[in-house]
Amino acid sequence: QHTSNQVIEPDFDSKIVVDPSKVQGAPSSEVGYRSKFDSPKRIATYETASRTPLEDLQGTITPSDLHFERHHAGIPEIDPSQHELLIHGLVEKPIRLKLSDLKKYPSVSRICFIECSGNFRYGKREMTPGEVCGLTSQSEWTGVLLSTVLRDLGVKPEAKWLLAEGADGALMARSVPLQEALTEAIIAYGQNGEAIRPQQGYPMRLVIPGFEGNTQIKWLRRIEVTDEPVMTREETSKYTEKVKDGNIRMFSLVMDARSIITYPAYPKKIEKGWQELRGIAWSGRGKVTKVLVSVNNGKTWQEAHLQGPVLEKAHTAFKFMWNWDGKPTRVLSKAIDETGYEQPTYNQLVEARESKGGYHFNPVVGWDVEKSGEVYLADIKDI
Amino acid sequence: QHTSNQVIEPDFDSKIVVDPSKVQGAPSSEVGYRSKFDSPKRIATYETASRTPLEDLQGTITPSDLHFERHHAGIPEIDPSQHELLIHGLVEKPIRLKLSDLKKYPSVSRICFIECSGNFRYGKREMTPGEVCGLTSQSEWTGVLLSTVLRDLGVKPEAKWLLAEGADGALMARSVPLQEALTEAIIAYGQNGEAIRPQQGYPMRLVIPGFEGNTQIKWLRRIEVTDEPVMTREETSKYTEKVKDGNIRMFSLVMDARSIITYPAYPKKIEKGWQELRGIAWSGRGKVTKVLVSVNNGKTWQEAHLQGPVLEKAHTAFKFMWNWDGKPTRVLSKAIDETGYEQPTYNQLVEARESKGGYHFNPVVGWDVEKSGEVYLADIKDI
Amino acid sequence: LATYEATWPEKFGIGRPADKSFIAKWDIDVRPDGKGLPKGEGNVKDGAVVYQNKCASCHGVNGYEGPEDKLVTDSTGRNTIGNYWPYATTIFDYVRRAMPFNAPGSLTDQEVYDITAYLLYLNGIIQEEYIITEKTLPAVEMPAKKRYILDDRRGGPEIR
Amino acid sequence: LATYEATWPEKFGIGRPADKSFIAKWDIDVRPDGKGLPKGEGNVKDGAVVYQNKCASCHGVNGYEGPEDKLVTDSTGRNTIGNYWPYATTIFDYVRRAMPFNAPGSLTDQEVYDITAYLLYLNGIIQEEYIITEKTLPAVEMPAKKRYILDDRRGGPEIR
Ligand code: HEC
Ligand code: HEC
Ligand SMILES: [Ca+2]
Ligand SMILES: [Ca+2]
Ligand SMILES: [Ca+2]
Ligand SMILES: [Ca+2]
Ligand SMILES: [Ca+2]
Ligand SMILES: [Ca+2]
Ligand SMILES: [Co+2]
Ligand SMILES: [Co+2]
Repeated sequence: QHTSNQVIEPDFDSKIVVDPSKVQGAPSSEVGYRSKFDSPKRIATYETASRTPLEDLQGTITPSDLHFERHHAGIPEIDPSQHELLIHGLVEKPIRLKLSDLKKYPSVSRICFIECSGNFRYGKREMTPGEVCGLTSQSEWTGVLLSTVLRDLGVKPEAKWLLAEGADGALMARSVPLQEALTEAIIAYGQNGEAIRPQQGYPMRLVIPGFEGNTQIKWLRRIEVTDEPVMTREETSKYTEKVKDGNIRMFSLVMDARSIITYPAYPKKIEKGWQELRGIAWSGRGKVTKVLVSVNNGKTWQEAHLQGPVLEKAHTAFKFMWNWDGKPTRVLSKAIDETGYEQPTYNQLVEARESKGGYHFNPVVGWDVEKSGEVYLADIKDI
Repeated sequence: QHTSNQVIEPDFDSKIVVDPSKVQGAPSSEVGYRSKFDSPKRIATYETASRTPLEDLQGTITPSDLHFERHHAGIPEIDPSQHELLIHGLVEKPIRLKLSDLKKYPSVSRICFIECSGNFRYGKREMTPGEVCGLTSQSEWTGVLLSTVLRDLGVKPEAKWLLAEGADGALMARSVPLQEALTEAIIAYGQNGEAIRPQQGYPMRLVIPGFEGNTQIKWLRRIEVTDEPVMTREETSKYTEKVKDGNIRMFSLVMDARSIITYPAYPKKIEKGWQELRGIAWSGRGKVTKVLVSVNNGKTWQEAHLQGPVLEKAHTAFKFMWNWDGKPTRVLSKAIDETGYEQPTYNQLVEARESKGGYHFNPVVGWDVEKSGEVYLADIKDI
Repeated sequence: LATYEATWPEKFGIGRPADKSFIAKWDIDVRPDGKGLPKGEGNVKDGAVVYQNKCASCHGVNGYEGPEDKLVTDSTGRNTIGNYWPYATTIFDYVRRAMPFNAPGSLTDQEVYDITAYLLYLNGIIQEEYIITEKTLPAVEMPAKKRYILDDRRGGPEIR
Repeated sequence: LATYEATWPEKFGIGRPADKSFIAKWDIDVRPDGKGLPKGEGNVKDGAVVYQNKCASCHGVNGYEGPEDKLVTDSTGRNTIGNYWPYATTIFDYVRRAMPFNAPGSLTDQEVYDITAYLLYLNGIIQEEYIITEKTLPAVEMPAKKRYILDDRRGGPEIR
C-alpha cells in the first residue's frame, strides 16, 4: 500500500538500541511471533514429556504451544481426512465419525485445566515451579459433549464404563466410568480458539474436566461402551498408587485440590518491601473456594485474593500482598475446594498413605526466602 | 531416555497415510507447533493491518499469533530493559516505570475483546467473516489497573483526561477521559498467559475493556494526565465519524453491540438437514444479554443459546440449532446488550447517521444460503 | 443448555454406521475375563526366543536389567508384572498394542501369546510347561491382585 | 478486590521519579490552546521547499494526488486538513510525531513550523504571508471546527 524509495529498515538483529519512535517498524504478517526478549520454553527433559514453565506465565490460560506434554509413544501426525472415531460396544448404533462429522454436533467450550496425575517432583532446592509441578496447563477446549453423541447412538442399560483409545503408537487406552464421563466429558477438537495442537491430540481428544490427564485420551480413535473396565496397563501397572496397609489404589480419577506459588520462586531473587505473591490453585472436584498463604513458615495463614471469574475445575490465580522485612522466611500456599478438602502437607500424605510419592501426590509446597533475597524450593519433609 | 538402535522414524513429509498406531511419533519439544493440516492464518492484505480469520476459530479466545493487527508505523522491536513508561502531568509525583516495576504492582487478569472501530467491510458477496469484521480479537490480558498506579502518584483535582502515547514510529497518541479510564483500564504486559506479542504492544499496552482499539495504546511509553484532550490526529482526522446534520462525532469511545455468524459463512458449503449455526457477539457496554437469529431473512427471530460464562465486554459464543430444508434463504444475527441496545440494520444506521459507513458502523450482517448449499455475504442494503 | 437442548432433533444421525468387520479390525482390547483374546496358544520356550530377539535390548536379558521398565521382579523392589500387575490379560493387551516400543503393532498374535507365557514364567507365576491360551490366560492368578482397591474418595476434609 | 485492596500499603513507591528534563524530552504533544508548542515561527515559502523535498513523493506535488492521504481539499470531497480537521495545532503535533512516514521524528521544529504554515496555506486557511508561531497557530480557525460534536451516547435502545 505504501510507496517509498527510501524506507528505513528497522534493525532486527543488532542489540543497538535505537529510539523505536524514530524508525518504521515491521509490517503485518499472517502469523504473529514472540518478542526475542521474552520467549518462554517448555521444560523438555524427556522425549515423552515436557512441562509448562509456570513461573514464566501469568493469568490462567496456557499458550497452546506451551501446554505440557506427556505421551507414551510420541506425537503421531494425523491427516484428519484419514482419521475416524469409532464408537461401539454397548450402544444401539455403532458409528464412525470424521472430524467434519464431530463439528456438526452442538458444540461446547470450556476453560479447564488438564493435569498429569504424576505431577510432582522434588529433591533439590534449585527447582522452578514448572519443574516441581509443570505437568498442568489450562485451555479453552471446544468440542461436543460425549453425552450428546451417545444420546444419538442409544446406550444400552447394562453399560457402566467406556474404553477410550488413541491412534498413537501406544494405542493409549483408558477405562472411565460412564456416568462420570456422561456428566462433563467433551470430545474436543478445539484448543484456545484453534484446532487442538498435535501435541495435545490433534485432531480430537477426550477432555474430562477435573480428571487425571492420562484418561483424557489424545488422538482419540475409538470409544467402546462396556459393562466393565478393561484393566489396561495404564490403569494397573501405571496410574495407580500404593496406599495404607499395602493396598494399591486404582481409578483415582479426580485430581485433588492443589496450589503453587509461582512468584516469588526459584530462580528469582526478591528485594525487601512490598511484593505481590502470586500463584495458581485448582481442584478437580469443582471450584477453589479459598487459598491460604503463610509468609512465616506456617505459623499463621491468611486468605489470598482469588482472581475472578473463579471457574470449576480451572486454574485460579491467587494473589497476596506481602511486605517482606528482609529476614529469612518461608512462604507456603494451600488450596481449599468446594467439597471442604484442604490441600495436605507431605507429612500428612505420607502418614495417610504410608507412601512417599506416586500418583496424586499433591502436598503443600513452598519457597525459602533467604536473607539475600534468593528463593529456593522448601524441604518438603519440613513443611 | 529411550535407547534403541532401530527407531522407525515417522514420515512427516510424505502424504502417504500410515496407520499412526504402527509407528513411533515425534518427541516432545520446547515449543509446540500446529498440525500442517490446520494452520489458520491472519488475513494480511495491508502492511499496517491484518485480520483474525474468525471463520477458522472456535470458542472465544483468539490465539495470540492470530490476534488482529492495526498499526500506523509498523511494529517496533523493543528491548524491555531499555523501555520506560513515563507518567506525568497533573499528578503529585511523576514517575518512570520499567516493565519489571509494573510487574510489582497488584496484578489483574481479564478476558475481553479488543476491536478496531473501523471494523466493517462490505461490497462483495465473496467475503469471509474475517474479511467483513476480523478486526476484533479476544485475549486474557494481564497487567496492573491504571487506577492502582495513579493511586500511588496522586492525581490532582483538576485532572479530567489523560493522553496515552506509544513508542512506535507514529508515537501513536490518544486522549481518554480519566474517569472512564480509572474504572477499568489496565496497563497490560500479559496476553493469554505469556508476554504481550510485539504485534499487540510488547512490552506494555493500555487495555480499556470495551473501548475502541485505537485508544488502547500499544508499546505504551507515556501517560500524561491533563485537564483537556490533546485533539491528536487520531481523534480528529481519523476515528471520528460523520453523522446527522453534517456533524462530525468525536470521542465515540465505546464499541457498540455487534454479532456475526461465523458458520455457515462464505466460503463454506452446507448440506440439507440439521446444523449448528455459530457465531460471536459482543458489546463494549457490558454483557451481551441476548442474540437473536433469523433463518428466514428476518421474517421471524429466535433466541440463540449463549455459551457461558458470559463475561462483560467479551466475545460471547452463540449457537442456534437449525434444520435447513434445502431452500434458498438468508440467515442473520443481532446482538442485544445489557443497556437494551439492539444491533441496528444498515438502513437504520444510514438513516440515523446520514452516512453509509465510517467508524463504529456495526450493522446486522448475514449470509445468503443458496439452493446448492453455497453461502455468500448478504447484500447489506437489503437487510 | 437445557433450553438449547429442547431445540435439538431427537436424533442427529451424524456419521456412518460401523459394521462388524470394521469394528473387529480396531477392537483390540483384552479384558480380565478374556473377552477380546484371539484363539491361540503360547508357550514359554518360543516366548524366550521372541523375547531375546525383540525385547531384551530394552528390558534386559533377564527382564530386569533395563534400561527400560523392569518386567521381572528383582531385589530392588521396583514394580513389575510379578509384584504389581493385577491381571495377566493386561500383558497380552499391552504388549500387542504398544510393544516393541520402536515398532508398535508389529507382533503377531502368536508372538504375543508366546511372550505373555514367557513373562509370566520369568516372574514365577506359571510353570515352564504351562500353555497360555484364550482360556487359561484369564484364569492365571496374579500375586498383586488382592492388594488392589478402588478409589472411593469423593472430596471432603479427609486425607487419604 | 475491595478486601484485597485493604491489604495494600498506602503507597507502593514503585519506579523512579521523573525529573523535568526527562519529561521535557518526551512531552511532545501540542494542544489546541498551544500548550506544548515550542517557540518558533514558520512561513509558507520555506514550508513549500520542505514539502517538495520530504512530503510530495507520498502526498503529491499539490498535496492531493497521493498515493497517500490527501492533505489538501480537491473535488473528490475526501477528508482533508481543509475540510475536516478541527484544530490547526494538530498539524504540528502529528507531523512532528509521525511524518515523514518513512523517517518519523526526523524533522526539526523549524521544518514542522514551516510545513504547518504551508499546509494551512494550501488549504486556503491562511494567506501566503501569514507567519505561524506558537501564538498564532492556536488562533487559526479551522473550517470544520463547528461541525464537531461529542459522542453522548450511553447505550440504550436509541440508534444514533
Ligand atoms: C526400543 C525399546 C523397547 C523395546 C525393543 C521393547 N520395549 Fe517394552 N518398554 C519400553 C519402554 C520405553 C516402556 C515404557 C513405556 C511407557 O511407559 O509408556 C516399555 C514398557 C513395557 C512394558 C510395561 C512395563 C510396566 O511395568 O508397565 C512391558 C510389559 C513391555 N515393555 C514389554 C515389552 C516386550 C514384550 C517387548 C518385546 C516384544 C518390548 N517390551 C520391547 C521400551 C521397549
Ligand atoms: C513515505 C511516504 C510518506 C511521506 C514521505 C510522507 N507521508 Fe504523510 N502520510 C503517509 C501515510 C502512509 C499516511 C497515513 C498514516 C496513517 O494513517 O497512519 C500519512 C498521513 C499524513 C497526514 C495525515 C493526513 C490525514 O488526513 O489524517 C499528514 C498531515 C501528513 N501525512 C503530512 C506529511 C508531511 C508534512 C510530510 C513531509 C514532511 C509527509 N506527510 C511525508 C505517508 C507519507
Ligand atoms: Ca523458564
Ligand atoms: Ca481462512
Ligand atoms: Ca473390546
Ligand atoms: Ca500400536
Ligand atoms: Ca504535554
Ligand atoms: Ca516519531
Ligand atoms: Co489416578
Ligand atoms: Co470512535
